[in-house]
Amino acid sequence: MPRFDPATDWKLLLAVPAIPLAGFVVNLFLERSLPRKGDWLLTGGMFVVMAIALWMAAKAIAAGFAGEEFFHQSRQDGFAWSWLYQTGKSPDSPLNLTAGILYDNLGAAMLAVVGVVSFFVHLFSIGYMKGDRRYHIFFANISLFTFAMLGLVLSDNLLIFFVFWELMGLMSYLLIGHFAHDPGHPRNLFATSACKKAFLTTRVGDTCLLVGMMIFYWKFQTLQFTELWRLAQEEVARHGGYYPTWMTVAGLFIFGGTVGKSAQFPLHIWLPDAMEGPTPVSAMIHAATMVAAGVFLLGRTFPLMSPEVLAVVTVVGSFTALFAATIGTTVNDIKGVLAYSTISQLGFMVAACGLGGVVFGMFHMVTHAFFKACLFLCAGSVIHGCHHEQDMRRMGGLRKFMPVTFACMLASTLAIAGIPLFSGFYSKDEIIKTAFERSLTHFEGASFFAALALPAAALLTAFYMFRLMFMTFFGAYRGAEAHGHGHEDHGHAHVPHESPWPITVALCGLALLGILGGHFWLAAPGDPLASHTPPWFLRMVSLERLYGGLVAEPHVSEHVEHQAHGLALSISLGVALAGLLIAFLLYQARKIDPARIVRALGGVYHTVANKYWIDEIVNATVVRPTIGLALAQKWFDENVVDGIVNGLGILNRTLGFVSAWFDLKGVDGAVNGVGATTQAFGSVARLFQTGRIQQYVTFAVAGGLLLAAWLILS
Amino acid sequence: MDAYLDQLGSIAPEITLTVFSLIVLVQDLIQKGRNSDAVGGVTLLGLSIAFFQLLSHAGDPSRTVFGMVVVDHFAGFFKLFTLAAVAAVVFFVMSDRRERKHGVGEYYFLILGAAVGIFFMVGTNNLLLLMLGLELLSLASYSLAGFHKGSRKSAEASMKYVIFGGMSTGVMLYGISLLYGLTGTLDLTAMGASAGSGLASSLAAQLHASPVPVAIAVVLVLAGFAYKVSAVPFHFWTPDVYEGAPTPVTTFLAVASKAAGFGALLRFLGGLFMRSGVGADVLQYGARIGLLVAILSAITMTLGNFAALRQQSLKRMLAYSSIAHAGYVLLGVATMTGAGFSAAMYYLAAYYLMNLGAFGFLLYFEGITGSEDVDSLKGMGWKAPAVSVAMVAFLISLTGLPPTVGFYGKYLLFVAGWNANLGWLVLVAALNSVVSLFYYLRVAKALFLTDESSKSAAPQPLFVGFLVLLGAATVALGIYIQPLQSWAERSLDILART
Amino acid sequence: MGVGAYLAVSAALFALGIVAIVVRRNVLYVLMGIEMILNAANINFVAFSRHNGGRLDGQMFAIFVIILAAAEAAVALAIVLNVVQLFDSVNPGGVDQLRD
Amino acid sequence: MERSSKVFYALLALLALALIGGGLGAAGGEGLAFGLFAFLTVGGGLMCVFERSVVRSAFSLLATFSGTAGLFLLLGADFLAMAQILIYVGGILALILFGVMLTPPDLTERRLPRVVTGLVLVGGAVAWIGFQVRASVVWATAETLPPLESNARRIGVGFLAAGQYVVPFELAAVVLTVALVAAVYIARRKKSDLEPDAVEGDPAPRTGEP
Amino acid sequence: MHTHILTWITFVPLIGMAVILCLPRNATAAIKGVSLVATFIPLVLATQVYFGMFDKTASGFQLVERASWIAGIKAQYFMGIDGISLSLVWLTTLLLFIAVPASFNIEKAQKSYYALLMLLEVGITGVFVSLDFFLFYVFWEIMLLPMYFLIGIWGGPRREYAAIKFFLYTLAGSVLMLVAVVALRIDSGSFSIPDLISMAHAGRLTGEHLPYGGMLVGMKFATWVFWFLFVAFAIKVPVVPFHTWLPDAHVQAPTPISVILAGILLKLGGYGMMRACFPIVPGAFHEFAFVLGVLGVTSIVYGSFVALGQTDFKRMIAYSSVGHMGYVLLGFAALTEQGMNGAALQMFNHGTSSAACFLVVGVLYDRAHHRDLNGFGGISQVMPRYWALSTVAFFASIGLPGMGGFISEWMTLVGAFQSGDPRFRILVLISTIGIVITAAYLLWAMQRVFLGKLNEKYKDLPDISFREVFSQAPLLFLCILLGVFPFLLLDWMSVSVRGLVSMLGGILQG
Repeated sequence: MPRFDPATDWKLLLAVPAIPLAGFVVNLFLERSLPRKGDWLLTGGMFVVMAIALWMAAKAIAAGFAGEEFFHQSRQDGFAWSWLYQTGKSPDSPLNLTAGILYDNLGAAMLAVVGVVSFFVHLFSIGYMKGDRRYHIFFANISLFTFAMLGLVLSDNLLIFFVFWELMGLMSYLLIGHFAHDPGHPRNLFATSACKKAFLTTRVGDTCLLVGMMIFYWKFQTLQFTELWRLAQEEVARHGGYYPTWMTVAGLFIFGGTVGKSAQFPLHIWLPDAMEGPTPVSAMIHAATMVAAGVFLLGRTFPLMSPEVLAVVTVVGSFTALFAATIGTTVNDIKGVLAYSTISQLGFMVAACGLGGVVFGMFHMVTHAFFKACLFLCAGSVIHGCHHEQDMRRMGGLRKFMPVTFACMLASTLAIAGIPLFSGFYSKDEIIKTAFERSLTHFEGASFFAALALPAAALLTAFYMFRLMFMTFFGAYRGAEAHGHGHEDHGHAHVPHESPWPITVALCGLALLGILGGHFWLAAPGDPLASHTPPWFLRMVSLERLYGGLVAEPHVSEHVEHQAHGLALSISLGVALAGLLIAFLLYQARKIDPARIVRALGGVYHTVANKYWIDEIVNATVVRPTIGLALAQKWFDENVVDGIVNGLGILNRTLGFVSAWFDLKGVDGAVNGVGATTQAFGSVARLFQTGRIQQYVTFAVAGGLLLAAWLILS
Repeated sequence: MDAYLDQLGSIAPEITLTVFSLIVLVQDLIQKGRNSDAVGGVTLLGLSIAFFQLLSHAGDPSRTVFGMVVVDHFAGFFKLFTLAAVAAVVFFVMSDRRERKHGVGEYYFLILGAAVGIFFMVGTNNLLLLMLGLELLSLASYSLAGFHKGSRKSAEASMKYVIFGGMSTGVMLYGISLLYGLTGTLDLTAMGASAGSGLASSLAAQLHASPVPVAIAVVLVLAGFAYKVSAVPFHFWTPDVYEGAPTPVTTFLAVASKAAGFGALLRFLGGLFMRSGVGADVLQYGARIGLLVAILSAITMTLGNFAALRQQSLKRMLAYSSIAHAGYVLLGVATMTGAGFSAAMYYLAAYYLMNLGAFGFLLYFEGITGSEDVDSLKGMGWKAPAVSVAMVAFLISLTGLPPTVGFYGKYLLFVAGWNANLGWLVLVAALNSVVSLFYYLRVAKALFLTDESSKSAAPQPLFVGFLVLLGAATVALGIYIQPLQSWAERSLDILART
Repeated sequence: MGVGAYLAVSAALFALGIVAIVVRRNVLYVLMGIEMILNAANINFVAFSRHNGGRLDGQMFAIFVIILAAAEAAVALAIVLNVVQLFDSVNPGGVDQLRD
Repeated sequence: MERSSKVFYALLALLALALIGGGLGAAGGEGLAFGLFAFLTVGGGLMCVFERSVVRSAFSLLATFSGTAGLFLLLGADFLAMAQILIYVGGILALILFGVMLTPPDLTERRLPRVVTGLVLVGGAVAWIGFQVRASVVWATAETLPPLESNARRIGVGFLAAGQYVVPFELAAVVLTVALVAAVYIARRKKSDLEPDAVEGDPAPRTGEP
Repeated sequence: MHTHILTWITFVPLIGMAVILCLPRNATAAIKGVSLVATFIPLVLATQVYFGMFDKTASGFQLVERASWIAGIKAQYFMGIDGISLSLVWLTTLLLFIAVPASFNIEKAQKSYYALLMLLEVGITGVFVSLDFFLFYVFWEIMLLPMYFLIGIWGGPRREYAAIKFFLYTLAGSVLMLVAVVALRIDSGSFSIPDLISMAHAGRLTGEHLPYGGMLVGMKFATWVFWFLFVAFAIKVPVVPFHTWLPDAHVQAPTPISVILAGILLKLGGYGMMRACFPIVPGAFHEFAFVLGVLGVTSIVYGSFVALGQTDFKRMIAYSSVGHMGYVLLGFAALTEQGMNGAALQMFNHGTSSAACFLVVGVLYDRAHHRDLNGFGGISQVMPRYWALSTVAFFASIGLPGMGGFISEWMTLVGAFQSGDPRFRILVLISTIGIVITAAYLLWAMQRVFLGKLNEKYKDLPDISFREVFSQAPLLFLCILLGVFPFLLLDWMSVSVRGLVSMLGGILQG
């Protein structure tokens, strides 16, 4: 297998983000002169990116399988770019900021995932976005997004990481709002506020991340990942193996970034709304890549996290996993289900990181990217096929109309539900195993919570996913009557149809990865459950290799590991099948009427169906008070500050005069009281300037006397 | 006899002015008021002759002629500016057609007479001559203020002026009499000097015993000066008289008369308290009087500015503005230092320029709009851009913004004030100039910030050219500052021992 | 008599002059008051002139003051008569067209 | 005679007694003369301020001016006393009387409270200042008084010789010329002067005080 | 070096003004042409200075010109630039050059307009290059009058009120400055800012040559001099609570003037502090650094909140300036090399981004003739190119990484975080509220104006014209360029900033 060659590979890696960036620029400025508005150019570019990423990943995998170290920093043997200063300050100066590429096992895997998913999404979009009035903008934007994500993966430095992180936020904003520019589109109005909500909510998390970065920079005078890890270990060592408090604080702030970007409770509210964007966007940004960046951040900063932070991470992650899954069971919007599913799955990853199983979290991130992207694309295909219908209650029986989509969707559903042989099983199983392991070795509440919440979430996952499958693809088609009178004039065929080839090719590609992405069981048929050989990802990435040997694998006794493994295997299998079964009973076999359960649950159901009223709570506690505060301050500024500043000394009155002259009729309410003020102030001079000469003389004599008296008496 | 002629030569400008005043009077009588331009021309001729006579003696060392008349740089400074101002006023009268129906002979006669008064007022150390000069100026001014006989405003102005002026000069005379009693002399330079005249007492001796009598005498004399420069509390006549008097006369009062009052005031205080050679007690008491002046200065500028804020009439506003400016100049006076005095003189020079311009502007627009109201200027800036731009230069100079001559004057005043422990007064003055911005800007606002007016401006190229020239000078002297400043400093020779 | 006695008289006359200017509502009183003030000053000049060695300057000053008084009276009266004619009133308080 | 007048003249008589008596007691004959002239001066002024009729007030000034002239005489300024009588009594007072005759009389304008208040306030202030001054003043007086002699000649020489009074003398001439021309200009009436100024457009006359 | 390039940069527009005044009133094409040339020459010269004549590795002032001016008070014609002023001079020349084409749609009294614009450039550039305090003050005031007329004549309906308010506030500040200048001159005997700084550094600027040892109304010399100078500059910045002139002036001013106002005039305040306030009274600056920090954070948070409450598009942008300039003050107050660099950078970046935002507003106002945020909707559908440019401008203002604003905000915040005073860390935490709120109001505005249902009234609006793009594009290009290559500014200013920080006794890093 090829080995990493600094001479050429750094250039290749630079080309990876550069290609989509170039594509963006070209498409933005040359859209009119390009045939087909340049979609082929960008998709072709993405194919090259995918090829490079896979080629590079192959080197990493090979190294991993060979048990070799694979950890490359461009500033050591390639290039480093002084960002802030190029003369006068050395690249190593703490003031300066040097950008480089960090390419390790995790980065390689992530790069490959992003490259693959991006390519397929591009491909999918060619079919899906056909006829959109801002077609070229869409492609330009999604290209730029890809650039940002790739850059983020490659950055060796927290600040550069943050730059791409925010850039993704911008692209997310623009892409969610894609339909906001299209008045004809039914989701136009939703999109306008959804994009804003997404950006602002993640912005809160980003700001936390910024603060966390500042604290680390303040203490360590660097933001380079490797340096941070090393210094953090030294700092901990200096404190006798304990993490100082400031690191806990800083770690929590950093985790804030993850909460925002990866849609963890309570900042998850933006993600369901983000589904207003075009489906390829949901697939790529809000399922496979961008939201995973939060987890990736945890992966990059894991050595900085104190146990206290990790406990918080665990609780937040597992709670989010369970919480989002419950909502997922009640949603009827096909993309909504997937959105809550994404939140839930992200909770799994976050919880894994909190539990110390960073590697498993990352693994789940990879597999999730494949199957969730596929699910979304399938959903997109369904929506496309059903003429932009998203409500599952108006679908059904699509299996017959769209067989390819159905197959792909089924494969991905099995993957997410954690059915063995499908990719999701391997990663989710590891996470649950970690939870048990940690519960057994550390007697702490966070781990116990995770150990209870995660399997429950897995159960619900299987349930709602199969609910989706049953409602969409099985039974009879329920969309005809709605279409019958609602969209008479559309002129479309009212029967759902299979999507064109770019869509189906993309679906198939991703579905394949959804099946095989976890473990190459076809290559190792003897060990389909990966009991003996760990899946490829775990052979490539391990805790030691991830942080250059700085973080050791937690020691778990053989016995405990075995116990946990067994427990996890059985439980995850059990819950997956249980979920499937319940869904089958409810929605396919119709043995139980869902309505009865709803009635039985009463208020609980309503709470869940209304997303626990989180949006309403946030609206009431954050949004309204903020706007109220803003209005109050506006009032304060216009009436009080202006007043106080003017009132300092004489300005108020004089300004009053001026305004009075200028607004002769007192048109402006702000200066209405001015007439009176003018009178009051002017009367002093007026009092004396009576026009009567004898009074003048009197005043003058009196004034003169006062002066004389002052001179005599003082 | 040569010596006598020589002495006469020293007061040649005064003689010239007197002679020409009679000439124009007679000329007008002969011409029966039919050729007013010729009369004006002769007046200007007299003024220019006097001007060159002054210049020809400009470098001479200071000397006293006829026992009382002092010919020094200080006097020369004020005389030159007075001539320039008077010439401008005559020019204004000639440019204003409305003035022609009144007797121009008397007009120019009185103006020249007033100029003679100013010349003696600033050119003497003797209180008798000072008083005579001041009265000559006053009498001419009273009647000039009432020159529009048929106009009630003009008559009222002159009545107020004569009553206030009569009382003030009376009070001042009484003060002079007390000073005479305290020092036994009418010569300022001798008053402060230590007892060398064989008299039993002197200012120093009196101050040693008690300052109260000196205080009374000085306050009474200051009342007269305060009236002349319209400082609080002797300013009351100013707005009414300025408003009622014919505009060229107002110009004369605001510019020449007021500056002359300051010239005399500087000479009085400088000669009495600050001349080199006066005793320590006298110097110290001078500082005390300086504090009194400082208080007056603060009140004067504040009152002037605030009252000006409320005026609708540009003329009255400029009147209050001139009160405020008196306050600024008083700041320099209050320092009781050479630097302060020369700053005051510089500021007066600036004041000549910008107020001549501002009043000329007023006159120009009175001729067009027939009104003195600021509102009547609305949109005129677009009609008469050159004059209006010049006016803006005057206004920013009056406000005290660079790069104009007024700014530098204020700067010098501030520095002098600081050095003389008057930091608070500097602060008051600084804030006052902010207040003044309001009403000055109102004019600029009316001119330019409204749409073009429908009134049309009669072409008066000479007048316009004159105002533009003044405006250019206001700015140019604000950038090329050194000559005027050096001149003001050089002219401050009243403090030296003779 | 000492100089103080003359001074007392002049001070009293000065005060009366001020009072005459201020309290009476007839413009002629104002003129009379001014004359009183000038007279008061003159008494001082002459008294001091005698008591500080018979110098001439005080008396000379007094003569000039008398001349000034005459000149001022003439001008003032002309102005006052003009005003009285235009305003039909001797009350200076009624002449208040010019004011703030 | 109204009551206030009675009181006033009684007080005036008291003042006369005090001044003349006091002068007599203090310095004999000279004191008597001083007291008399002082009374004439001050009493005339008081009467001028008090009298209701402007004619009487003007005539009471006659006393003041004459009293002053008397004081000048006592101070050895005989020329000045003469000039005082000539110019003040003969010139200025006559001028004022002309003024009185040319203006409408207004007997109601005198307000006694105002007069009394003015007298008390101004008199009080002047008296207070006088006492302040008196306590500490050091007048520039010579040890001995020069003999009383006529100095008209000295004054004349002072005026006319090429001494320091030449310029003031000439200047006084200018002052008088200016005053004359000004007074004549303002007092002289041409028909056109009385037409209201077209430019200013004065409003209707406002007379009297409210 | 004996070159008069700074004089040329400063006074070429004055020549332009003279030429314009000589042209007839109706020769508008010629007037515009002359204006373009007269603003383009300084830009070329400034660029030449930037990339050719200026030695970025040298400390101290460069391209110094020195001549006696008023011998009587030892005021000099003393000009020179260092890294701090260089970038601002360049920005000035650029924005004025941009302002000319942006003004082409002004119809009223064009001759006067362009003449005043030229005069304005003279004043602003003069302030940035003056090293003599007297000269500095003169230029400072020269700038006022053209600004007054430019707002007052060509502004919106309440232009007169806004113009006088602007003039008044600035003048109120500048008279305080004048008083301080007078006192400094008396105490030091010099107007030269470098001399004053070195004297202050040597501890010889104590007010001992002043009466009462320099005390004024009960305050120590250094204290009141500091506050007088600070307030003079703070009004210009503007720092809350001296900011209320800003929204009025901005709202009423015509678009190009808003651009200059936000782009450069506000920088005069910050520049003044760096050049002529802090180094002259370093002791007092140390003493009150925390107060300054609090003011800065107040400006950030308060400005953002008030902006959030606005319904007037332009007023919102105006308040955003208050918030953004708060970072500058915070960066100063922290007294760290990084913070100071960040503040200096922020001045430039705010100059480009806010200028671009005002151009954005102007484009819309020219078409719709109102600025009510709630009165639009869906504009991006009819004006897609305009929307694209606006988005860049808005996100530059939000401080999106990759744009200049991010670097400077990051540097100021992180610089403040590392201040020797631990209280600054709290301040930084509070100021992060501003980051979120800034995004909130800009995005909300974006939503209301550009997204959603198209307001039928505006369905025929023409898209942004070439002339408008020509004005905006350089600014947006700079926003991005400096976000990617911040060293294009930082390299030039770092030596000077380092010198300043070390003189102030701040924390040097690296």
